[in-house]
Amino acid sequence: MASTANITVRFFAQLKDLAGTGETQLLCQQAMRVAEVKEQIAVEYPWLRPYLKSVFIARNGSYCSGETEVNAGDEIAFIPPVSGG
Amino acid sequence: MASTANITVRFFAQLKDLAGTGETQLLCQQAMRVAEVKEQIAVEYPWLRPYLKSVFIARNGSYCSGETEVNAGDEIAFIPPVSGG
Amino acid sequence: MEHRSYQSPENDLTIELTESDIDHEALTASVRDSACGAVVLFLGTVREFTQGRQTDSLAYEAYHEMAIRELQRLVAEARKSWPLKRVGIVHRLGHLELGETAIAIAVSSPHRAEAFAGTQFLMDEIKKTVPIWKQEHWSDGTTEWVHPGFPKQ
Amino acid sequence: MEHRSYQSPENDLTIELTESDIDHEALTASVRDSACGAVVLFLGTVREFTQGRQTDSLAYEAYHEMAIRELQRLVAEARKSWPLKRVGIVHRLGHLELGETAIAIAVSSPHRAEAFAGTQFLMDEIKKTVPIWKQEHWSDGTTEWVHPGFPKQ
Repeated sequence: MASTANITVRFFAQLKDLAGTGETQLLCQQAMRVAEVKEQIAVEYPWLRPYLKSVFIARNGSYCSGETEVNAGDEIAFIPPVSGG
Repeated sequence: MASTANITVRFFAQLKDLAGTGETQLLCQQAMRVAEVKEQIAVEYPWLRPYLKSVFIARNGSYCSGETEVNAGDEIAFIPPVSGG
Repeated sequence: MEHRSYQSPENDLTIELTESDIDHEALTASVRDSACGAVVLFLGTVREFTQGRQTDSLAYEAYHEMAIRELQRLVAEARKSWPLKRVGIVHRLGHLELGETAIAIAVSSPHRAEAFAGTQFLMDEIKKTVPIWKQEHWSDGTTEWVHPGFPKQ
Repeated sequence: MEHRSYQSPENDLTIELTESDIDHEALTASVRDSACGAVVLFLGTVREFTQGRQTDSLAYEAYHEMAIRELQRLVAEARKSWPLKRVGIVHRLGHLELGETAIAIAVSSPHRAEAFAGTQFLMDEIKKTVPIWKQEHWSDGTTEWVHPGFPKQ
């Protein structure tokens, strides 16, 4: 079950360029929340920290709050300010 | 000069149907105003009278007031409430 | 005396009255401009039901030369409020079936709010002042000119 | 996992993300309906100048599966306010030249005020919440992702 004990984190646009990757894996901890995922990413990619306060988070394709619980297998997307249209 | 001493009056849509014609001629009188053209038409076509208070008048293709002076050769159009678009 | 179309010398306004199908694709293409971020196209289409009554078809009639002049005036008025880059207006005349396009207005502008506002203004004003009239051909076989405010026949 | 297009079972909503030219004529045709008197088409096009800086071209990137889901949500929200009969939304991705269409939204509604309001709402909300990003390729050779509110690089 080790392979599903991960969560996938996705980066887009400038965030992807800054992170140097569009996707990374985190080990899912028990009763983990979105805010903790964000903090782990800030620790792992400290140069992203100034940007992260302007980033929304989506869990499995829907916007969510920092309090949202994260489960193994979830996809957590870091959504920088959008500019479509 | 008799042929240019006339003004042309035009009717549209339901007004044309009611008048039985799209166009008629009036003899242009000295210092004639649009309101007098309207009144002459009401005398000549008395069954149009109930409609004429909802009709705008255009002189040579531009909306005008009852006070506008009419000259020989002018085209006076009776514009019933519009419904284009 | 009849002018069924108008094109401005600056090539930023075309107006057309036509008895043929409206080619709104060509109209849209004609207003595109790389100075603009927004194009709005409005189509007025023949609706089947109006306040519960069923329409079979429509007929439109215009005072052509004045309609074109009045449309020019409305566009000039709109441009006092919004920076409309290019404007195209086509009104269909004659007989129209259900679903067909009675009017098409295309507008381009640098920003979208202006394109929306300008198009909506033009459409609202056209319905008030441009000498074009619609005749309903109801499904019950009767016909009726639409003259808001006229005494009922 | 990637869904690049969506069509509602009721056939009243189509959403598409595409790297090809947007066929807004087909999109407009797809929303026409004889129950409707109004069609509004909005095109967002690549503008040459933004606050004095010159654009050479653009690139768009999306979080595809979420963008489509978010667009569905926005259309459902719009329908709470306006009776939008059919809605079609296409967003272009990848590389775009000046003047090309980045987004097309087509809406039909019985009456025009609702079609205008609904289209404008959708466009305004898309710019706020749908996970699609634009990268400017400026004429000076630099590139820049557009993220309103991000720290300047």
